[in-house]
Amino acid sequence: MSLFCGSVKIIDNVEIAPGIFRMGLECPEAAESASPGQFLQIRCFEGLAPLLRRPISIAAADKDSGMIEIIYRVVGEGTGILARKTKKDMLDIMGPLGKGFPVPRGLRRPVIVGGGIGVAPLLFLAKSLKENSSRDSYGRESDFCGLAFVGFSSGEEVFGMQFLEDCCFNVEICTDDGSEGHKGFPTDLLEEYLKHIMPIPASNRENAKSAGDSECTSASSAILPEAVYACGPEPLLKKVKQIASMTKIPTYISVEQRMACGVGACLGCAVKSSGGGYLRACRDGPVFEAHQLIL
Amino acid sequence: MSLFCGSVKIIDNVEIAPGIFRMGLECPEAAESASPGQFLQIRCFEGLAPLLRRPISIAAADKDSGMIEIIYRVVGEGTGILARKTKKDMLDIMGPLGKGFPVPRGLRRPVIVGGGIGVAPLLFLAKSLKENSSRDSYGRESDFCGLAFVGFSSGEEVFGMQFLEDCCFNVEICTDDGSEGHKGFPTDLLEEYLKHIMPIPASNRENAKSAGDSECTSASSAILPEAVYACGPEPLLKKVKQIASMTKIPTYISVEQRMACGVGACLGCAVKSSGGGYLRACRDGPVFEAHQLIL
Amino acid sequence: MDDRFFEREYNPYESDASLMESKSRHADFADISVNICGIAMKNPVMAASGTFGFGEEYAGLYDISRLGAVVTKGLTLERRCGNPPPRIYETPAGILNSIGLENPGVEGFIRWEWPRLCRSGIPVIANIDGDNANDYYRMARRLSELDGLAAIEANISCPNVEKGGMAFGQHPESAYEAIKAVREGTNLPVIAKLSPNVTDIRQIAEAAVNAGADAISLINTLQGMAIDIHKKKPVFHRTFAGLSGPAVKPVALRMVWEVFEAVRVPIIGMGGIASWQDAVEFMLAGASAVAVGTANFIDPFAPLKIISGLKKYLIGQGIRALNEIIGSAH
Amino acid sequence: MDDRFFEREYNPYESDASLMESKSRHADFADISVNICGIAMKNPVMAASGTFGFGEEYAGLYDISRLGAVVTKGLTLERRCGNPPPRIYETPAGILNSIGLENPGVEGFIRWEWPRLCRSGIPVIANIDGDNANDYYRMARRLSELDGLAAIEANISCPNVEKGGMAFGQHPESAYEAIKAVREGTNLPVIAKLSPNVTDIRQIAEAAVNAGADAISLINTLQGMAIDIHKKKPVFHRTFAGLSGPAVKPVALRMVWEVFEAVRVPIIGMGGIASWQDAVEFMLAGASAVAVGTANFIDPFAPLKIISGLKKYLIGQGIRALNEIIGSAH
Ligand SMILES: Cc1cc2nc3c(=O)[nH]c(=O)nc-3n(C[C@H](O)[C@H](O)[C@H](O)COP(=O)(O)OP(=O)(O)OC[C@H]3O[C@@H](n4cnc5c(N)ncnc54)[C@H](O)[C@@H]3O)c2cc1C
Ligand SMILES: Cc1cc2nc3c(=O)[nH]c(=O)nc-3n(C[C@H](O)[C@H](O)[C@H](O)COP(=O)(O)OP(=O)(O)OC[C@H]3O[C@@H](n4cnc5c(N)ncnc54)[C@H](O)[C@@H]3O)c2cc1C
Ligand SMILES: Cc1cc2nc3c(=O)[nH]c(=O)nc-3n(C[C@H](O)[C@H](O)[C@H](O)COP(=O)(O)O)c2cc1C
Ligand SMILES: Cc1cc2nc3c(=O)[nH]c(=O)nc-3n(C[C@H](O)[C@H](O)[C@H](O)COP(=O)(O)O)c2cc1C
Ligand code: FES
Ligand code: FES
Repeated sequence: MSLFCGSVKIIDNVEIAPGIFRMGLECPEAAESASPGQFLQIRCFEGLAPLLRRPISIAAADKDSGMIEIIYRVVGEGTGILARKTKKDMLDIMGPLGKGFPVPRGLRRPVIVGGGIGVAPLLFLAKSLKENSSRDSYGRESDFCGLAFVGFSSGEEVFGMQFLEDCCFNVEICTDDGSEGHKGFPTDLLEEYLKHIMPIPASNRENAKSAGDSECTSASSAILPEAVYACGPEPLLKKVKQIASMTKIPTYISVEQRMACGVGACLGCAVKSSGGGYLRACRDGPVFEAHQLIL
Repeated sequence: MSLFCGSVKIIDNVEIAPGIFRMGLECPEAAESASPGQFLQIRCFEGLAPLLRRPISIAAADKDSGMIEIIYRVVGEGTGILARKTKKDMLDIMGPLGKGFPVPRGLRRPVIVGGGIGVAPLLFLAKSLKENSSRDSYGRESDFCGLAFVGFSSGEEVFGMQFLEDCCFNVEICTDDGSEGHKGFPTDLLEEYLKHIMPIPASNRENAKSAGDSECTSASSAILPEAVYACGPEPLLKKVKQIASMTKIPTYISVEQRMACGVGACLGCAVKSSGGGYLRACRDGPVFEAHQLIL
Repeated sequence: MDDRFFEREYNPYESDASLMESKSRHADFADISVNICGIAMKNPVMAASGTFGFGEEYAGLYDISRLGAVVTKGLTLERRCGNPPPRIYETPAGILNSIGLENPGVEGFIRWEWPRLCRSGIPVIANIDGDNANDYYRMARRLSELDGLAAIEANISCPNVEKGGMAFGQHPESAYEAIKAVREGTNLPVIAKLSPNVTDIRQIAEAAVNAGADAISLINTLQGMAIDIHKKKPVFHRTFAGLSGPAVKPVALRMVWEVFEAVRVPIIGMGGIASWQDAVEFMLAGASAVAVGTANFIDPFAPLKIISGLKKYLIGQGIRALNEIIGSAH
Repeated sequence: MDDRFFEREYNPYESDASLMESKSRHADFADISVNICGIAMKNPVMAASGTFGFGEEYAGLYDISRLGAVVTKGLTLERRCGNPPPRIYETPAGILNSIGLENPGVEGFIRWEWPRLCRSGIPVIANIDGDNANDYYRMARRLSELDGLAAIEANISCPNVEKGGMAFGQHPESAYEAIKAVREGTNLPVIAKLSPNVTDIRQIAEAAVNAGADAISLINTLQGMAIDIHKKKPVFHRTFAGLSGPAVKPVALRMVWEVFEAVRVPIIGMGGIASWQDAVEFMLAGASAVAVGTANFIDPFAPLKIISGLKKYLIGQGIRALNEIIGSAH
């Protein structure tokens, strides 16, 4: 297992939206092996309180430059300390950890659903999906068209949209207060979209075919989503799981749980398995197939 | 009581010798009322570990600019965190606390004895002694000539000497390793000096008169020290106390003790009183007359 | 599924600030006064014994009559010098102390501290510690002569003295004996202050109530120690010392919870309380009032911040009186 | 007065680094191997039960055979799913956990974990927890069949289960009963793991030794709790949970000190150990070995740093063998 644990250099730490920061870290070891959906365990403070490391997803990793990126929201003591770090500081990180999102080759219409800070790991995912979308070099641009349904509390919290578009995702933004994009939840859009495009339930096949009003249809209305990926607050994941249960599309969700070790040793991060008992969010996940879990 | 407690701006935080920092703070309230020998209780970290405030002496205070200064040595977690603060940061301080050095008007030959970081509060003292040395404005320069015996581990740790000289102190430096000034301890010099200058014991009166080789004698060989002030490690204070017991010169020592509250409420900082029982370093001190304590 | 989930859930753990936002236009006032076994306090936040001297030391920073009550440093029959230094040692998120009940004795207190304290306009609770039951009785009787003393807190839990102290609080029988002695010595409200260094705190609380305690306060310090690895000797003269501060909060909270289920008298909760959130936890667990100890040393304004935080919390929750939340997490 | 005082005293508290500077030219080697009731360990640093899985999880970071020994997650007779989440809650310098003994059961352990573990080249200690004495007996017997198991640690202190667990460790009689059952089931060394949630730890240790324990390990977690002030309910399903980490160190150290004075068997000290200085404190208090638990989560290399720190400390002090310092602060 290529797991890194040690002190790395902070390259930058910038507030990209109110209370939301992006931090660049120099860590060739982690950059080399990281895959989307994996996370770091970050020691925010070298002292003994706050004590535990904080799990933060990897939002970008670049093998060539050896850089990784995280995007985090300041919610408490640990992230508060993180936000005050500057580029001359070092940071103690451990990672990459966990099982990330599967990124099969050749997907043409993956759908990502993100809520708030949950969008962070989806940026890394979007890039990987795009990069893996075609085995050959021709026809790629026109062929790949991901869909991204993302939600934020309000317009000022939106981040990463340009990046998603650069990765050839059609982006639909929702906000709770309607201050940008649709007023509502990204899961509403997902549901609506799937209802139109999907041949399931079988009796609805015709509806699916006539879904000419969906965003991507101009490019390739015949392509059905091959996978749905979601990360966000629990209610979002619940809804995605519920929607998934009505389709046959493989659906992957990334869950959060309070963690101690982050490596599977303490059994602290239990999530309820549909097979009975518990799975470990840190090692068996944080990404699971939606049907694996009871949310 | 004019006690300040709150967040103040850090003006600068500079390493003035290896592991020794000087920090400037903007705190008009404390600058207004501080007297030499008093200290601050500093919260080095806003979290819960390290938990207690750290007592640090006030090394300078300027009523006009509202600035105070501390000089501290990095020895552990708290001072380590302090050293990493920068001028944009705020610092939670409480002070001025404790009973400082008495600074009577009109002294002409005060003697200060400092060891290592213990020199810090003596800088403030030296300035005050100088400023109070004469009630009138004439004849002051030639009249006042303090003596400073200071010790450090090695030459590179020396700080504040120019400042002492600017305050009209004749400075004698000792180092443990002889890398600067005398090899030995400042208390040796104190002892030697007093032996020569002092009319005590009475049988030695003649010796005292002939002490023409002492540093200040060129200026005013007839002036006897009116007070001795000491701050430094416990063995230094012990020795000063022992020397003091052989003279009649009022001798003041500033002691250190582990503290919790810093205001006299917890009885945590007990120092043994020669009158029986204990005194509180934080409130009854940290400056005591040497004979008040059992060291 | 809650339709408005995003509003709450994008910030996955609802921030504590949101707890303090007024939910109703009418709840702009909350009554945080409490009456604990006859001690009328304008708010439930007291200064814990031994961390606030005799109320004078922090008076330079704020008007101490803003507190709900002040508990004195532990008093003994005769004055005591206390233990030799060091008396304080920092531990992770806590401190060890071995003060050893330095105090002017009951008579010294009455002569030197009480005249000022009784004019301070704040309920004063005298904390007493005896070597034996008779000490407790005599101190309680003598203190009852004071006009205006609010209550007596019988400390049967001091870990830093040769005799008495914690030993009383570690067994139901001796706890009963000590509290009984106090009860017989006074008509003032009697608060039994318990030691956490026991297998079953409920038994001790029950014994104290059976002996006539009108309220229970807990916890006193956990027994701990530290070793100086340079000298290869215990840091403290008396080897053991008392652990307090945020580090012990989870233990203190658990004991308040347990005692709330065991006895019917009011509980004064303490042990690591440093914020209004901590205070709310203790009240939900069953404390009718809280005492702030070690936190005074870290932030002298902590008690005031707790008072105003509690008030805002209640208003934010649309709760008009504090006692609606006491024990409500059970 | 020490003539060379300045050399030491200008830096008023001798730095810990100086403790590690070699004092003599000859002491460039120190033996830190220990043999605890027949468990030969190349160093005295073990991974504490429940914080190190079955030794596999940290193997991605370093060769775990560098540790003195590994203690398994607590095993029960039948496999268990453990408690519902949340299972972990951070507190000041500590954590509360309520895992609830999720484990594959003794048979699952033997089948799935043991084959790999027994080849790891490191002493493996099986930690067991029973609902009743018979459970302890049966598990001990079954585990004794394993070829190469180093010892059995009988956990009579788990606070997070319905039956058994901590209740056994809170009274001398039941502690005796549980340990006796283990003793009867095995010829392997038996380690009794004690709960700190007792009035007098010495009594429990004595009972365990009388029942045949070859060593004592302590402490397990302190019982604590937390309340969610948003939901106004306890954070944990089972209300109470176990407190571990640096916050509890002073209490753990005190108990090691007490038990060292009460019994003659070796002690495995744990509770908040995060640095080599902590480990030295425990050894000076009387621990022959130490276990690192919570600190693994904060710094996975903590056990390795402790091992090398201990070695340098001994060399710096001119001490050739670890057992010269064990208990030497008494
Ligand atoms: C696998 C995973 C990936 C994550 N990725 C990101 C990310 O990319 N960006 C981001 O901003 N946040 C992410 N989070 C959430 C992030 O871990 C928490 O916001 C953070 O731990 C809060 O720490 P704090 O000290 O600021 O807050 P506090 O509330 O002070 O933390 C107190 C304790 O609760 C735990 N905690 C608090 N919130 C969470 C949470 N949502 N999930 C798990 N534990 C929590 C903390 O780890 C800590 O132990 C992720 C969580 C997980 C489990
Ligand atoms: C009245 C007074 C004035 C002081 N003035 C200065 C000054 O001007 N400059 C300076 O560098 N130092 C000064 N000190 C010493 C300074 O307080 C300690 O060096 C500092 O507390 C160490 O904190 P730390 O966290 O870095 O070290 P750690 O060793 O990690 O501290 C651990 C604990 O021990 C206490 N402690 C450690 N050393 C001392 C000490 N020498 N005295 C009292 N408590 C201690 C700390 O406060 C803390 O509670 C003064 C001490 C006192 C009592
Ligand atoms: C320095 C100090 C002195 C104390 N002295 C007393 C005392 O005299 N009598 C008493 O009943 N409790 C005493 N205590 C215990 C506190 O009142 C309180 O019960 C304990 O510290 C837990 O609360 P905390 O964590 O908020 O400090 C003392 C605590 C400290 C830290
Ligand atoms: C997450 C977690 C799980 C634990 N599980 C067990 C267990 O199964 N059996 C046991 O005897 N002790 C268990 N413990 C207790 C530890 O082994 C140790 O005794 C305790 O945590 C104190 O040490 P520490 O402060 O170094 O963690 C567990 C502790 C933690 C934090
Ligand atoms: S956090 Fe320890 S097992 Fe997942
Ligand atoms: S530090 Fe509290 S009395 Fe001095």
